Amino acid sequence: MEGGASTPGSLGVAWARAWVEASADVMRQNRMALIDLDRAIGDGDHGENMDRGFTAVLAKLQSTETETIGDVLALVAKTLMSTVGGAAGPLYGTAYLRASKAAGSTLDAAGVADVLEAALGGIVARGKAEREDKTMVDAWGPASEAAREIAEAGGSGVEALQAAAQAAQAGAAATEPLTARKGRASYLGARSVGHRDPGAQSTALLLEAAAGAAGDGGGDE
Amino acid sequence: MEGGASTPGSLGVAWARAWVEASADVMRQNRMALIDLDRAIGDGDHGENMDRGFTAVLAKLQSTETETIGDVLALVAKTLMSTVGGAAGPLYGTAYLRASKAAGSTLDAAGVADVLEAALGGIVARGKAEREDKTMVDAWGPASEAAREIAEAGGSGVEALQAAAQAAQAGAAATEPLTARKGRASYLGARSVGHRDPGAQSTALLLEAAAGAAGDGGGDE
Amino acid sequence: MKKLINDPQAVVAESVEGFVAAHADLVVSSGDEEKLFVSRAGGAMSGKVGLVSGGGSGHEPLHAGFVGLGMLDAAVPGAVFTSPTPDPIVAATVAADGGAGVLHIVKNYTGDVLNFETAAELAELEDVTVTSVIVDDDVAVQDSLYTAGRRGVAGTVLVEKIAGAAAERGDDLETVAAIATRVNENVRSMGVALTACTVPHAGKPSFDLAEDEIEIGIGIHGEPGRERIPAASADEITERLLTAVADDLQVASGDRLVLLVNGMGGTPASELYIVYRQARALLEQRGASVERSLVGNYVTSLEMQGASVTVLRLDDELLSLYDAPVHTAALRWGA
Amino acid sequence: MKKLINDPQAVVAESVEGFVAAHADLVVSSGDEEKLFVSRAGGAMSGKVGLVSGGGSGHEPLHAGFVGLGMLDAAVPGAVFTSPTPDPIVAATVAADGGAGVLHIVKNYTGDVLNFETAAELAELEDVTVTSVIVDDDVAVQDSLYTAGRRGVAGTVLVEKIAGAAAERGDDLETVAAIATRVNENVRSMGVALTACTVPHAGKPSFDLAEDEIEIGIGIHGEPGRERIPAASADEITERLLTAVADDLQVASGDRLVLLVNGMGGTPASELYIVYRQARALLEQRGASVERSLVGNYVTSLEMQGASVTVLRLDDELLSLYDAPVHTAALRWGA
Ligand SMILES: Nc1ncnc2c1ncn2[C@@H]1O[C@H](COP(=O)(O)OP(=O)(O)O)[C@@H](O)[C@H]1O
Ligand SMILES: Nc1ncnc2c1ncn2[C@@H]1O[C@H](COP(=O)(O)OP(=O)(O)O)[C@@H](O)[C@H]1O
Ligand SMILES: [Mg+2]
Ligand SMILES: [Mg+2]
Ligand SMILES: [Mg+2]
Ligand SMILES: [Mg+2]
Repeated sequence: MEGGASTPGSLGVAWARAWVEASADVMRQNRMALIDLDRAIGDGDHGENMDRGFTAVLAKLQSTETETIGDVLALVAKTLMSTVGGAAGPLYGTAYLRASKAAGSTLDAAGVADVLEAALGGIVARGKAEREDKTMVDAWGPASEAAREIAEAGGSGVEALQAAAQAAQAGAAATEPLTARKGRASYLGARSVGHRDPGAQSTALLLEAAAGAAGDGGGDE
Repeated sequence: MEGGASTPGSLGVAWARAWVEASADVMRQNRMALIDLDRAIGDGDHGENMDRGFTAVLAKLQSTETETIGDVLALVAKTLMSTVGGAAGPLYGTAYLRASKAAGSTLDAAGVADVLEAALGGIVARGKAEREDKTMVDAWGPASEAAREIAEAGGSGVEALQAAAQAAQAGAAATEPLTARKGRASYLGARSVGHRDPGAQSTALLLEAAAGAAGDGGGDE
Repeated sequence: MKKLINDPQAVVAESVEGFVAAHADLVVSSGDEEKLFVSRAGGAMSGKVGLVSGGGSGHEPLHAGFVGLGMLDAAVPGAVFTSPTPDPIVAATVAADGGAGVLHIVKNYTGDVLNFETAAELAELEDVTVTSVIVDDDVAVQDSLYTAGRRGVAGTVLVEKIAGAAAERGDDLETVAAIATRVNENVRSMGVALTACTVPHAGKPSFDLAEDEIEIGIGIHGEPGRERIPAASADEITERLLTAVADDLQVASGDRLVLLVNGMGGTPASELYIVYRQARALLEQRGASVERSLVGNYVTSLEMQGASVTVLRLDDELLSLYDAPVHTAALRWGA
Repeated sequence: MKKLINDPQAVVAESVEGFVAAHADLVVSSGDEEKLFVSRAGGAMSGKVGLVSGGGSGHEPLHAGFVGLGMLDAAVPGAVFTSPTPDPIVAATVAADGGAGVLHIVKNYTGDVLNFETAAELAELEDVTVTSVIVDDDVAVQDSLYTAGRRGVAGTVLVEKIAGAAAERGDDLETVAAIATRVNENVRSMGVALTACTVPHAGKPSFDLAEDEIEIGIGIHGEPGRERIPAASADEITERLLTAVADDLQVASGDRLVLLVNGMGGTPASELYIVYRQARALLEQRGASVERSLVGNYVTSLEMQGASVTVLRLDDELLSLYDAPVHTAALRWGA
């Protein structure tokens, strides 16, 4: 394990790096699935955009030393911002940027909740979407709430991530019946009903990767 | 029966008019079939061109008095020339023009042969095609020969037409194995093999209409 | 999917390379794949307001085809149907600045707006004054709390042409921005698709349309439209588009107009003229007069078959700016 | 078949109506459906050789889009993909005659040749001197006893442009014809189709291509090509076309060229530029220099996806005539 001090049982910089690697993996694997979601109610590029972004992030990460979770997330933020484009680029870019600022050197459950809330705050600041507008906010919102609940119940950081991932997945699924009110899908009006929002889905996949990276021993125990 | 004197058993102006009516009919009915033949080895307009032409001929004919077979065929020639376009317009136009000049007031078998030979001569003069170049010449050629044989054997005008129609039909069918050397199909080279030439097919249909018009009492008996 | 491309990922770079080679008298490329933009040969003109636009690729000739005298100073092509990131926009903005500031002409899509917004902030850090005008001419989308607002579509060309003429005659940034805004306020568009298009990296059509269906109110990204209706005649479809456009713009008797019939990329010119014929007749029925016309592929969606109808209401100044010389790869007159 | 048309039989008439309405500053229509042609607004110019071309419709902007200053005086549109009959050609020829005679620019198809031939004879009866030049630039067809000869395809635009400039500067009929012939002798083309097109009256695609097949050596009438091959990359396809063209033209080091990459109607501009990029590179590899370029839809086959590559070898005079002012709906510079 390199860089950043860590306490056993906590989420430190190694986890953050593992998360990025898992993210790149999952974006590559879900590239076409995300394209298909976006074809249905958008312009069919979301999977391509995210894959391009995380491929670049991974390359950057491999040639960069990072001391803290914040370093890793800042690198993600900057790279997504300059490689993804579209709506997702600035939104995810801002999310990771705010998250990087909120992240301590290791994350307990409250730390996870803080990071997720910061990310959510960044997305809302840029995109002005509310819950149930059928956007990625519908995944980040429930995820950060679920993490906060674990923290309040005294759970661990890993548990917080797992709960967040589950909530994001449920949130993404729950976008299906919604009518889009933000982003490209809003042009479709009622015709957006019955389709899952691609950004909410990519969020769910990324948080699943976060939990997985912790469970796979990416967590610094 | 109107115009032009006629002897029983002969082909006169009434037959010529009936032929035109039958031609318009048969071109309408075979419009799509001729388009499909032309789609395969040409540009898919032959049926449209012939239908447009004979629709115009029919309209002209209905408002025009004609004294002789020559009058009728000259009207066909002029109208096809000015409404068909493409390769078929000038070729059929010249064919009917030469035919109109060759036609006496009534046609016996020799007269039929003269008319068909004149038509063929017009086509060859304009288009420079030889037999087996896979063009309408491959229908007009055998047709005029067949008519000449009937004449030489002492058959009637109607018999000459029937033989011509059959020979044209056989000639059209015989274009299928040929490699085109004139017209649009020649661009395909060997790929034109296996397809029937649309102009040969329309020729066969027109001569069948000629025989039919004679058989249907269009003949002035 | 059959396309005249090599690597789907290389489409934009290779196409821009061909474009600048073919039009070397007009444009240069930044050459930098990470910060790809096309700008006027000869560089920024001292004292002239710079005009920069951009957005996802796949809409050619928009935007690079409109770089040149009397129109854009730089264009930033993103990936196909994907807004460019801030970095190349910043680079283009700096390159286009002749000291009089830069106008960003941004089509109203979340991605374009956000990326240009960030780029503008970053460019200000490099001492370039930036003003942005958002183009949102598509009446197929209701501008309400329940949408991301109207999209920017073919009307963008008219904004770029007229604002470009204002910049070329020496107007200052505020004035050029005000004129661009005035064009945007007076222009409306709506489109129809007969077929979808296929984004190279997706490899599949952006939507599926039956042989007897068309999409009304499509955008320019192969996104489905608001409504799917049975195929209809050109006159019926045109009436539908034109009526929506003219009603929204409140075209009145005596109005002087530009009529732009835009092909989506795969539409024969003959069909565009059939649409034009009917659109013009309907405008004249309203007592308006069509003073200028454009018919052709200006803002496309790859190989999509379909068209859009755009109407711009003119005043004397807008007309004279429209008529001012322009010399770009895709629009040229008077120069 | 989905098209932006009304009645398939009315496509040409309605489209021409829209075209002349949109470009009333440049062209007028004869208005006569039986003798439909488009000619320069203002009529024949006294003392100038008149240029008339025409052919089946569906190739727009060819030919009507090239009527105007420095190019054609009149264009005769036949039905879709069907040569016009002699009557409108005669009428156009008479209208285009300014007393110095008329040049017929005829693409080498049996129908075009025969109908223009008859028209020329009839026009002579009306005291118009007519000379004809046959364009046959398509190297996909072998010019032999076993074919109707090479077809006239996109090279026609260059013949019309350069002969038009010669007529405009006052050359006499013989000289203009000689220049047109010189262009024809120095221009070669070859095309590829990724998809077929659908003639309105046929309602079905002109041929069927599988998802992984392309047609090499197509003409411009939706006719099948000489060869069907598996889909390939743009660079490979371009190399195939360019090599056939450049070999036939015997392009040599030091040659100065015009490179025209022509879209067949349904091809995105971005793809044409990818083809251009490779075609230009291959010509430069041969040591030739591309002096002028055209990339776009000039001679189309309705909505066909595909492209053709045309190379013209220049001499000083041809280059200066190419550069001379032209102002038509589809080609404009210097005026
Ligand atoms: N205003 C917004 N707020 C939050 N998320 C948004 C907003 N607009 C779009 N999104 C998200 O972005 C996703 C689309 O991203 P992407 O396809 O990469 O960009 P684009 O829409 O520009 O093609 C949507 O699925 C949605 O989740
Ligand atoms: N040189 C020629 N001589 C005789 N017939 C010809 C010649 N060229 C073409 N044809 C005939 O014309 C037919 C095609 O007519 P049509 O499709 O109407 O015209 P186009 O080829 O101009 O589209 C061919 O099937 C052939 O029979
Ligand atoms: Mg998208
Ligand atoms: Mg044909
Ligand atoms: Mg996008
Ligand atoms: Mg034809």
